[in-house]
Amino acid sequence: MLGLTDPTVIEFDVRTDEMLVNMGPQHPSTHGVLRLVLRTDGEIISEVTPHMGYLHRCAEKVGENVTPIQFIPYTDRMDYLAGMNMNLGYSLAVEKLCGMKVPEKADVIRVIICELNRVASHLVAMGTYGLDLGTFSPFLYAFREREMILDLLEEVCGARLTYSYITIGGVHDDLPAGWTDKCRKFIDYFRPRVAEYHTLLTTNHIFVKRTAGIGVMSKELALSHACSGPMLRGSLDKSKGDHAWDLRKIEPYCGYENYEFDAIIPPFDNKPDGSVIGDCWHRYFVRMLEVLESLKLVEQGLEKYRTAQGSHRIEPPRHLHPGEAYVETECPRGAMGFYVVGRPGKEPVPLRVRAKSSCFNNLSVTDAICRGCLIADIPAIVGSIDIVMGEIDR
Amino acid sequence: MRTWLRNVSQAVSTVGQGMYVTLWYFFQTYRRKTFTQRFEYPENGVPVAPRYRGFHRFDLTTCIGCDKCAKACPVDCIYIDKEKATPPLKGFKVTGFRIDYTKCMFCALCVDPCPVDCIFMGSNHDISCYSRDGCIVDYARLPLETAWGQATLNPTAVAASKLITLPVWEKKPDPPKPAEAAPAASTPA
Amino acid sequence: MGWLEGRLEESVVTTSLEQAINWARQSSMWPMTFGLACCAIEMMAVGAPRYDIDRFGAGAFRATPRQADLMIVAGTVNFKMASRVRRLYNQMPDPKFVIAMGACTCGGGPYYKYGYNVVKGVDLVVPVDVYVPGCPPRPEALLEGLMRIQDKVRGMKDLTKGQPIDMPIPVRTGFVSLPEELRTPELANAFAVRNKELAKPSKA
Amino acid sequence: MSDILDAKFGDRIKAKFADGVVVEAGDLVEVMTYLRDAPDLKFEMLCDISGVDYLEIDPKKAAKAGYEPHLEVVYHLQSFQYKKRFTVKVMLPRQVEGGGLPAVPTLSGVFKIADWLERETFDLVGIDFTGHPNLQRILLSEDWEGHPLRKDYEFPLEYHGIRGR
Repeated sequence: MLGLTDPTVIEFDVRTDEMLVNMGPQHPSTHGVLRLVLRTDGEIISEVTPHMGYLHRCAEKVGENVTPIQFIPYTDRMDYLAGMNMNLGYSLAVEKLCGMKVPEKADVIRVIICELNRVASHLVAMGTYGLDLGTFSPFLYAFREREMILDLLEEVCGARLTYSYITIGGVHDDLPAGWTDKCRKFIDYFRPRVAEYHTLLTTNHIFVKRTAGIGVMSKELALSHACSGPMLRGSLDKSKGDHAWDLRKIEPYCGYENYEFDAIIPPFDNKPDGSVIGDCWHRYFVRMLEVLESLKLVEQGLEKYRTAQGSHRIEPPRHLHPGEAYVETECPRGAMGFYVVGRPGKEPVPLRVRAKSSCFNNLSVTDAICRGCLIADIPAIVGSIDIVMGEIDR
Repeated sequence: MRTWLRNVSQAVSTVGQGMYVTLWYFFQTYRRKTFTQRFEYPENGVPVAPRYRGFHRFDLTTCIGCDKCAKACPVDCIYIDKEKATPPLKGFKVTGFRIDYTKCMFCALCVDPCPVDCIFMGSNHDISCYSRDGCIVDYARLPLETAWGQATLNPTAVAASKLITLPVWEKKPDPPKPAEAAPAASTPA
Repeated sequence: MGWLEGRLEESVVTTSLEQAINWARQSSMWPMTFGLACCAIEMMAVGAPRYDIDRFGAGAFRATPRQADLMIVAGTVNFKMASRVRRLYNQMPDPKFVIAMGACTCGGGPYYKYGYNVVKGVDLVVPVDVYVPGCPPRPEALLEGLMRIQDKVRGMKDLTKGQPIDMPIPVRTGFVSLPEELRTPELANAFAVRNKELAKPSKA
Repeated sequence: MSDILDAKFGDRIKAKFADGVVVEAGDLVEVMTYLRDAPDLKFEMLCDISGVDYLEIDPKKAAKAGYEPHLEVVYHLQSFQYKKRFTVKVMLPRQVEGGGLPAVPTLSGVFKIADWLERETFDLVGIDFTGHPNLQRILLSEDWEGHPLRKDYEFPLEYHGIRGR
């Protein structure tokens, strides 16, 4: 009746009525204020309609009215789990528009900070994903380590969540004295903890049962929906000749071409039974492996910081240049793009700021991959997309 | 049947694995005697970083009322009331310096452009209050040591400052200096 | 409090009973899981190991408003969400408390000027008991806001209605003395009456 | 890449700039389908659709603004295989005679993501995508008036009884 392919689902042949179930906007497992309208037939989903806009905060309108430096604090309220990466995206867009070249030291600091922030963001993704699927302790462990990263970031920029540290022309301040040692100490502490997370969550039988083979997304579907980040990477297959799709690799910015790291794409050797490429488990596992790659990047960045030349910041120009610039950066959730249009006259205020959200594209695939699954799988699928509503609605 | 048994044994073993991690931490912390919280907020102070961007500190005695911080603010949450100083003095007399914390987003953009370094981000972080009015702090009417951060900015001081009608500090004319013709009155130290 | 409410004059029995009830109430505030935006992450951090809101008896985050006493509005409320916030508030059982956490809920926050879609303060939608400014507030600031709520609960007079509210001396840090509108019993009474009127569901 | 397009479409390409072309609204679907399917282009990902409102509201600056008031729809494309980017622009008038919004043919049959991105552009900038299966507001509520990212948009004073300013 629905064209299901999963033989375990059609065991009952009781004819049921269609029903509309409203999930959200206040629902503990929708990661914010996402509202999903599910058209269900018994337990089986036949259509999912995401409704967003419950956190639409008019960031683009704000961007048209304030100068780029003043807009930086707004960008880290977009993706509030990875504020540094948002700052970086907007700064790079404005720098591209103005044709600025940032000193080497600023680039190195940017890489260190962004990768640390990526680790923190993935930890939240991991913890809350466990929370959605009914296990509480990974959340506690993930937040314990996340607090340490936040301590490091607070020491650098003075805020726990909304950093506004990376500005146009570099970073706001140099790293404080003794910070690099603390950071190294943290990495040494953190490495063994990742194995613990795998013990707690990744190899957990219940977790695997709820994620493996659920919400399978093919590569063609992902490309047509312009998915990016771990969402797309979880659907690629190295053995079929797909190249690693990571913007840090294919369009390096901030000197990422000088670092040694891998873009994570399947297949994995230790994948559990029943898991296929493109399912929730792969998306989750890509994230967990990216944490380790980020740690590698931070370590190399700390080495480079020791010898980096130049100052941490150069003065930005007074006016924006006319023209336009579109820059995409690899954020924890995917490719976040900023499109800045300068005014033709000598104006400090841009004509148009457009934030292309990665989660927005990733979320649009929900309807396609949720069809035919059970209601209980919806939190698993939505959690594996790892959405942040602030970025979707802006 | 065999799959069922395997599922059961797998579930038990993975739960055991998970419990092993928690148990290990239990014994670790038990040995180190770190059951008690290290960061007990109300009893102990909060260990904020030196660069922490909390509620502002403001020095009325050095402020010249140049409006630069208000212009740099992305959300226009700084309101400065000022009037021309009486003739022997130059510049402005700041009679009110209100920051509306229902709008402020602690971005520290107001700190950079200040020419006399009279505004800083402080280390205070809690002024929860019972009314919206308590979020609007007039630094010109706060006690000097509170505004400058020597005493904590607290709701009581904010509430008390609402009753005061005059700024707490006023610029005194410089004592006459016989040798110098033009006393530098615009920026007293 | 059912039939007992307002029947008795103030006497030793009812006031002690009242104190006991208030003590029980203040040490088991159950907040609602209601994360809207950035502040929700700090709210999660409050529940996480380091800050541990369980020390104050408020660690049981309920997913449904019908089991919650405390609504922590953590994050920007916009016009699309406002009716939902109102509905969730109406579904909570009395006595209910609201913490406006963060600048956006206190009064529009950074989106005050150009935010065409942002409610300029959640107190336009639901009555707010405690405002916690900050963008986002540190977890400690939220804990302090919770303590303010507990102070307020300690002064509640449910059984002996009509008696002036005596605001208790705060047991924790923060206030050195009471804010202006609660300083005298008359003022505090007027404040409480006004709040109760605000709490009634409006026609809209 | 612009040259490949030039060879195919000739003078139907209105203008060229670095990594991008300007086309007429009528040719858009054809150009985009070609960009997606041509074996040496393969722009399979439509990253973004953004509408830009070129209008100077300040009458003093309007004379020196350097552009005529118009709307632009900008399509950012990316090729998975060749790791390239490409931009396609469509120019539109701000006002259409007889009321209504300026219209562009929809791309939702070409790229699946276009469905949502076009809804968002319709919502915020006010561009009608003809042939779109479900052209509704996506971010703002359904009874919202006006399109906020137009430069001459006026902020609402109140919305359903809640003070707006």
